Amino acid sequence: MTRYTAATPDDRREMLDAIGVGSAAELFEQIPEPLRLGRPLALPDGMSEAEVYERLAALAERNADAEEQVCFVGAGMYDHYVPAIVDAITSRSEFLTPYTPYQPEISQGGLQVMFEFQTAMSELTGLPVSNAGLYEGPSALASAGYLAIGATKRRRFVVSRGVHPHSRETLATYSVGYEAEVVEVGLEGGVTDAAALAEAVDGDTAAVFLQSPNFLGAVEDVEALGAAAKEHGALLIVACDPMTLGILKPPGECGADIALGEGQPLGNRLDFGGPSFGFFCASEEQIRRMPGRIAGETEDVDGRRGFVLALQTREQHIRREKATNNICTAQALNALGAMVHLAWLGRHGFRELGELLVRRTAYARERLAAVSGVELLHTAPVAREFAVRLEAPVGAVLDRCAERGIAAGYPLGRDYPEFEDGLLVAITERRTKEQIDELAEALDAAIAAERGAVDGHGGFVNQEDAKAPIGGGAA
Amino acid sequence: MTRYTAATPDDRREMLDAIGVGSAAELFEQIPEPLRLGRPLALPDGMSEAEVYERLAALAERNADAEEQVCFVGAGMYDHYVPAIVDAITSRSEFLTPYTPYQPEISQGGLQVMFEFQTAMSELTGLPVSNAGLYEGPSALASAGYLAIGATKRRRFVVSRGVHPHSRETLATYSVGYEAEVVEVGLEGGVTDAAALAEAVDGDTAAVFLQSPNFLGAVEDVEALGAAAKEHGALLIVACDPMTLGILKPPGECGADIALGEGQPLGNRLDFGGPSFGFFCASEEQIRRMPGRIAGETEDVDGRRGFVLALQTREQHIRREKATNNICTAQALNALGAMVHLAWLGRHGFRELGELLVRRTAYARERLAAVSGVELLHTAPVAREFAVRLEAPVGAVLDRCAERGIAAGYPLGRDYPEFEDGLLVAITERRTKEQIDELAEALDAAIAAERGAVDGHGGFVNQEDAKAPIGGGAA
Amino acid sequence: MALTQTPMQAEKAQTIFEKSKAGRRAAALPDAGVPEKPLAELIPEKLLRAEPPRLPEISEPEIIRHYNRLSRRNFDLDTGFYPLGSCTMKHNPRLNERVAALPGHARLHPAQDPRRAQGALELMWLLQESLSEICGLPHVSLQPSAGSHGELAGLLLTRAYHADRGEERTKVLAPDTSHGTNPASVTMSGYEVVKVATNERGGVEMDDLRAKLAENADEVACLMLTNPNTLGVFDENIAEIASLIHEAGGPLYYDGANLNAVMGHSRPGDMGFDIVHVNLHKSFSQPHGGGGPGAGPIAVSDRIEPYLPRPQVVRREGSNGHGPSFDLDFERPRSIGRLRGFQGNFGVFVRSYAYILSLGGDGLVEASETAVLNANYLKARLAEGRAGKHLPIAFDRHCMHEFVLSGKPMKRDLGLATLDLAKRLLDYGFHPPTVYFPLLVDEALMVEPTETEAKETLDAFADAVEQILAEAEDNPDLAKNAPYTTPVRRLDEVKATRKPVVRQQLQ
Amino acid sequence: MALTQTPMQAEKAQTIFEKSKAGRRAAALPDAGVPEKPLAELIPEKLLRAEPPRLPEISEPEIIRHYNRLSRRNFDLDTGFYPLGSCTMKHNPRLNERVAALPGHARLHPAQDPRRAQGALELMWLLQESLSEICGLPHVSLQPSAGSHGELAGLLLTRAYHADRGEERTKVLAPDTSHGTNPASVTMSGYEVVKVATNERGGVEMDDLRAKLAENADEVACLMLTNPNTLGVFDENIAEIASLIHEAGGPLYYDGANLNAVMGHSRPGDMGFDIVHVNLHKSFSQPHGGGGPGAGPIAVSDRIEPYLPRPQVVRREGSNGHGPSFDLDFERPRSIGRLRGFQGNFGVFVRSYAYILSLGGDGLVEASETAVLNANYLKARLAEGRAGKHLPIAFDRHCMHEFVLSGKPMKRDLGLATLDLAKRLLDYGFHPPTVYFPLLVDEALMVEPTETEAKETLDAFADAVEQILAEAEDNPDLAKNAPYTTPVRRLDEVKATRKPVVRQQLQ
Ligand SMILES: Cc1ncc(COP(=O)(O)O)c(C=O)c1O
Ligand SMILES: Cc1ncc(COP(=O)(O)O)c(C=O)c1O
Repeated sequence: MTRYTAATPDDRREMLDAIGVGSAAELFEQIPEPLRLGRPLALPDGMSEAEVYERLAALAERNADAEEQVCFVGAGMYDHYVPAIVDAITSRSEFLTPYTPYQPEISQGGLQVMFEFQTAMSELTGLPVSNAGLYEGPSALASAGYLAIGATKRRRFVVSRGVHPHSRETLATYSVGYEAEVVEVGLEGGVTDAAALAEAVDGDTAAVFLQSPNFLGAVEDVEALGAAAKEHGALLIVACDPMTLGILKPPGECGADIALGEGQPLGNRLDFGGPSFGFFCASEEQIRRMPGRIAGETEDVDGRRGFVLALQTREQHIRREKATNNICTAQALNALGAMVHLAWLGRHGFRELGELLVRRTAYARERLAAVSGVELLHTAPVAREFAVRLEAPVGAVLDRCAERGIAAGYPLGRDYPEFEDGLLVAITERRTKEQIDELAEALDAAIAAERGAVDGHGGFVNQEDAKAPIGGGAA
Repeated sequence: MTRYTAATPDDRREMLDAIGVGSAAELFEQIPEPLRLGRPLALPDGMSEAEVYERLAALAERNADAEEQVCFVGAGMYDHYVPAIVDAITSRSEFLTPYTPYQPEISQGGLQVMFEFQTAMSELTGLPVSNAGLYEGPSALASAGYLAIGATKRRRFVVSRGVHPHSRETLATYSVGYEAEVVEVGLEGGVTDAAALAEAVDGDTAAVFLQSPNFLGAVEDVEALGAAAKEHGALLIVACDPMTLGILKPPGECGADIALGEGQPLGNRLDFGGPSFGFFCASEEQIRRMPGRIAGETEDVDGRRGFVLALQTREQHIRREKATNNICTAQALNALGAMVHLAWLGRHGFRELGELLVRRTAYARERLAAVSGVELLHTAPVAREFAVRLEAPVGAVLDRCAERGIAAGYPLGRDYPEFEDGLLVAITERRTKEQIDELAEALDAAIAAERGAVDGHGGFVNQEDAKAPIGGGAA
Repeated sequence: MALTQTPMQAEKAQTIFEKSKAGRRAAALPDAGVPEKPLAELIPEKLLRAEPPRLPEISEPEIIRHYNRLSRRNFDLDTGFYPLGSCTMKHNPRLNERVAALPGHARLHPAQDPRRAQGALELMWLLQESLSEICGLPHVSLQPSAGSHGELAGLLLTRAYHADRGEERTKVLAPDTSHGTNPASVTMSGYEVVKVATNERGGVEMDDLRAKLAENADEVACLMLTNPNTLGVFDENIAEIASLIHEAGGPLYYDGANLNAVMGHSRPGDMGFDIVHVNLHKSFSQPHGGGGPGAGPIAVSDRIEPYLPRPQVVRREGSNGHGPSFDLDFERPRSIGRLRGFQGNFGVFVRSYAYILSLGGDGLVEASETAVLNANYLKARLAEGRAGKHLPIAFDRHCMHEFVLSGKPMKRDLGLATLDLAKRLLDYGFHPPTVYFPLLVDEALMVEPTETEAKETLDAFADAVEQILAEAEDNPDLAKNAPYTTPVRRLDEVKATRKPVVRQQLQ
Repeated sequence: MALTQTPMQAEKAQTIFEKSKAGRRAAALPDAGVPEKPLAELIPEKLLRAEPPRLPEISEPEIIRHYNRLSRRNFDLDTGFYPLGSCTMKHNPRLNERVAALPGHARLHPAQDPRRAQGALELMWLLQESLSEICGLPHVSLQPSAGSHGELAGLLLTRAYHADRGEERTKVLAPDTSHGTNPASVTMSGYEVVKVATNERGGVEMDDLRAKLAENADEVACLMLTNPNTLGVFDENIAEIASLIHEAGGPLYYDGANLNAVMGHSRPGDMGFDIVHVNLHKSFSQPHGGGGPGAGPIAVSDRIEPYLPRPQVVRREGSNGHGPSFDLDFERPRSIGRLRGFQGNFGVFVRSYAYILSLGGDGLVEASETAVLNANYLKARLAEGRAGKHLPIAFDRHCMHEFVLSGKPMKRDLGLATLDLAKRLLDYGFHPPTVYFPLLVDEALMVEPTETEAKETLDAFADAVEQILAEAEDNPDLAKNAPYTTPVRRLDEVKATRKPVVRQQLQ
């Protein structure tokens, strides 16, 4: 079905004449005959716009989204409210449709946004240099590994088990290419085991990777943990949740060389996981090793202030095999969304939002801990997410909550076999006290019902039940 | 709750100083004390953006919209697919937020859109002059009455009962102000009773009002009916459905002096009835009596082509009590939506869409007529809507269909007591053959069930059942 | 290289019809999926159209380019300061657009059974209640489509009120400062306008009012008033005015275009008004859309209520443990009837209700306060320097949310008409104030900054006026030939009216 | 009055931080609604931040003005022609934005249980199937976030493939025309690039290929190729190339940036490629967003499948009368692992799948055909007149969807560098082609019009080039100092790199 094209039969005729061929098919004769497909594509016929809409809407209908279920799932992506002004600005053709700003004279809009974004992320992380964004969080962390190898000429990474499992796995994937070794350090009481970390870091270590709040929601003492890295000349790389940086001490003040993370909480919708963006900030020293685009301020021939892509000599299109990274197309529009969201929140709103999260999270943690069959997985300080253990199969409890219209949290079992009974619960400003209370009731009822199911049916043991008994006592 | 303002306490202080008052309250002292409210407004406290969103979404949730129910309701507003490009363009700040283009040098965008819209509507109706839009259909028709009085110096309107009941009622409301008499002419076989119309028109008649397709969906023979108006020097005013003007003979070719109507089918969503727009086209003769804004082409001092509000001397802001109409703010953005939709459909797409409607409507009419307990209310030719009679209480049948997720049509009883058993069924390109078949099945089942309810429960008579028995036989 | 014109000026305006090329198209349509009978089998040939209308033939990418480029030839509120007096160009929150676009609102058919449109009816009822509280009048109809439609409604209500009492009255009083829609509405509703003079404070001249009442004894249907009026001042005599009109047997009509000055500070109902229209597209943040859509709900007193348009949204108490429900009441025997199709500009109601919820009661009070503060500050800034000398305030007192300057001294001393100043402001990147209105003031400039503008913006505007006046002292031609930088320069409006070309000619 | 600069040039760039004023704000937040404990009671003081980050303090109306105005300092696809070679700047349908924004997509949490995200998983599966058919390869992973990420994935797959066979190879062959991401990805995945020369037809120099294979016997991990390549020509020797590489034991990697030339005409899988990445933001209409987001799915042959990233979307046949269901498969023991968080850029998948549904199979074929037609037409137009003389085509044969000109004669004869021509094109309202790439061609200009441009636009572009060259014959300085009309003129890029200022300094 013809769509989005303009060539009429007359146009085609005139164009073919100008080219000097009889048909468009002739132009394809440069493809050797055996390699031409010679049959139609086995794809459905084209559809009208209304039909495509109906088809896609019918698919969307079959997803339980956060408009339909009250969402307590986090694990790196959060159901924050994205203010309408973000969409209004990011949907403007002028931001939506251009390519990367290779021609700065006609790209000042996008370039200035990058510069503003870099300023904002630099403020958030407390590090002087920011790039204009990477794909997303975990691959940003893996890219930091590449930088660390370049900076230290070492090929050994020490990673806390508190780092997001997706980040750890991505780092491992990339490290095959980097020919680097990855060593993991465990958790104690919800936070990185400081002694084990100190032990693991050595003179061959290129970087130490921490995350705060870590995957279990616990705020790490980055400063203390980072000492081991400093001691051995390894880079300290800290993944963080940008939404907590209004209240938590910024990585830059904790000795981090690099701070990075998943940007989704800032101005980006959930989108089943993407597109969002990764942010990446570093100390001045690393500026020429940074991955990704960086906008810089300069002047035009008449002395007007302007912005350009700076330090392009780091990049693949100039430096090719010696580039600091291979990234080209990144996530500029998503970074714009973040910048608008941050401006909208503003200096004080951003902090207040952080405070709100901490307070509601504290309430939720207390409220849930009081539920029979729920206990805290750790008691370390948390900001906006916390982990509990359930005295009933997590999967079954989640199913029961889902029936009540609640997505109760993220089950920890797949990523942490040691916490097969663990559930991670996330709070955003959209989760009201009433919804938290409802979650507590739903968990209470679900756990009771699951226990009943086990008791009632005597020998019946749910699949997930076949695991180690829960530690501490419960009501 | 402070919102959308920028004045900080410092700003306020500086501003008050510059004004020379101690507080903003002083500025309100020009309001005599007894007239000051002296208490807070009894309205809820302000809410955050996310909270307002949730509140409004919860209200919206309680409406059965056309995303949720398959909508066969028309009666002047139709569930057409509004292409995404319409929203993309109408949501641009540059179109969304300016006022009426009083300063043409910085309003060429809006003015040229008006000019294009006028051209398109003129093409559709076959009349040389179009304004830039009025509020909506029925009040446009009432405004045509005002024009007719000005043009003929007569104060008598003859109106077909096929004209939309809302239009007739609006005309009646306005006519009290116009001090004009309104005479109604009945229908015969679904169309205006030609003999009765000829009889009703006389030398005092200012205008004859017809609608085609009329409210019952029937295509009127406007040319033939209009002869009576011509004979007595009355204006022929024809309301029409713009979506049918790709296939039906345009009013301008049928002798109409004025063609007008509800513009919603063009690029405007249902919105529970508004905002949409009314269109208004006329013969050259009436150009200086037109209501509303009209853009005209001209040149700037350097000879550049440009557009301005033309013929402003008709309008209230210049002519005041002698204005041709009182309208000021109209529906410019909605007219833009229409223009984009028309350009998107294009010359041939617009006609094809009309053909599609006619064919699907013919299918639906045939399919429904075959259902036991359904018969055609008239057999006049129809374009996109048709009327049937049900052998069961209409309200109860509609409720049963609603339970199946179908809004089966518009019940005629309130507007046409003579058709208490009547149902008006509308078709758009969104209503597929499958949905039409489903409607037929739903009606079949509903009518059968209602008959069963009556039979089964002996004496039980549904409220709507207390009416004249249905005419012709049914299966 | 010297610039001779800006890139936009260099671009010749071309309509979408001129970009059309036979054979192009954007839309793809679904297959009918039903028998493809020839049209003439379904509809008699004589009723059919021979040739399709000559709409553009154009591809989708060309359409979006055309309208996007065209859009940039507009100045808009999101581009810069828009102090257009009487128009309340306040910020348009995008939240409102978002909630209006929810399918439960946007795809709700207006003839949906009220039992299946409870959310929409409740929203309308809540908005009615809110406007009732803000206006200080107990009943509200949301039906009118804009201010002028509300005026017409009000006047027809007035007629119905008098008729119901067996009276026929013929005159409507209105001050000479009234907006053009007021007299136009008066005529459309079969009345005749009687102008009332303005006193030296900018309010109604009480002696003239008394005289006009006496002259037209028993003929006065009502008085239409804007308060604060179009001079931006509050009429302190409103209580006395109200009692004079009421004594004469007429209701008082409030043109609510200026409500943004007094929300939560003073209520028309408390001032003695019987009928009020509210421009949701002014005080309640509905975007103006380049000339609509808007909505002009009316609030009325008890004695006017029986005549309100039909249908009316009502709340019915629940029974048997059911909550309240909402309905459309058509059974209004004394109603003036409908003013339009269906229930009004619902999409506008959603936006305005969202706005009211966002601000809350206190927020509305503060909005008005800030609007008045901003106006008085800008007035003070424009009382300084050259502006103070050449552009005196028409009525020298504190203003409410707007104020009116007179360009008469500027014209006399510098040779600049108000229009010239306005056009030169375009080069400075500002939308000019409303000009030549109200008619009472020579070379009027009506300035309404609204509450959503920052002090810096007001300062920049005042500075621009100062600079234009300074330029003009040296070289008045600069302004007289302005603007220079806009997409087109001064346009020949006379030609457009003398020999109107109101559509594209197509071959 | 003479214009000295355009209105935009006159406007000094100010960042949003510079517009900040203490005490302003846009957002209102909900009340916590829970006990307001001091923060330090909840989190130890030493972990807390002392001062909030110095984000802007600014009102909502100021924000929208700031970014709207800023947006107009961008050139974009909806403003005009954007023939940026290798970037496939085709129309971005707004339908795709609409369906991506449906709450069922936009607010779906990525960790939602697959049983409650069946629509999303089915969509991903359908897109996988579609890409598989288009690429002619049986398996697809949607995980990579863009083309370069796909390359990295492909190279890591290659490593895993060899490792699984107990081999360690160190070299990756790539032609000297390859895109910069190719060698960068090679290094990141621990390989070393070996450049292969280009022959006089613009394809791979077979002798050099054979030589490099021989030189690096048993060391060649794979060959990366773009076909049509970055010169816009189809390498006719691809079948032979493939068998040489396969004989050498390496898989063949296809950089799919140029897929838009061959959709439905020729399939990488049929050409012998084992791994293909597809840039959804090029051929499949995802808007480029000023530098992303995109997505770079990979399609692979059977032998590569075991190593695909984890998780993989799979379809499971239904049983007991249930339909099929969709799931995320994590149990992939030989997988290279994750390349990123969650499942990929799902929002991009929605848009691209909507695009595929809109066009259908035939539509995709026609899109490629028209892209090739447009390119060859523009090439023919630019072979005329001055362009033909000063800007010869680098490889004179029919091109596919793009072509490369050399500015070498222009530089020699007129003194204009390719950069000068590019900058002067800005004044004519066009985005310039890609310049100085591929490196092989001196003063290269790489032109890709795409299928969504109208003939008139191509003609206008050719005319502009002609006119610029004509101007330059008279006065080369005109282009050398261009642009004149853009918001800023030529910028000092050296300064920005020497002394980088990459953030605003705040006090
Ligand atoms: C004082 C006054 N009254 C009435 C109106 C008419 O309102 P509308 O444009 O909504 O019809 C306006 C609009 O500018 C006005 O300023
Ligand atoms: C030939 C070629 N390969 C690879 C890429 C990299 O793709 P991406 O920008 O999606 O990472 C590009 C992008 O410009 C390209 O043109």
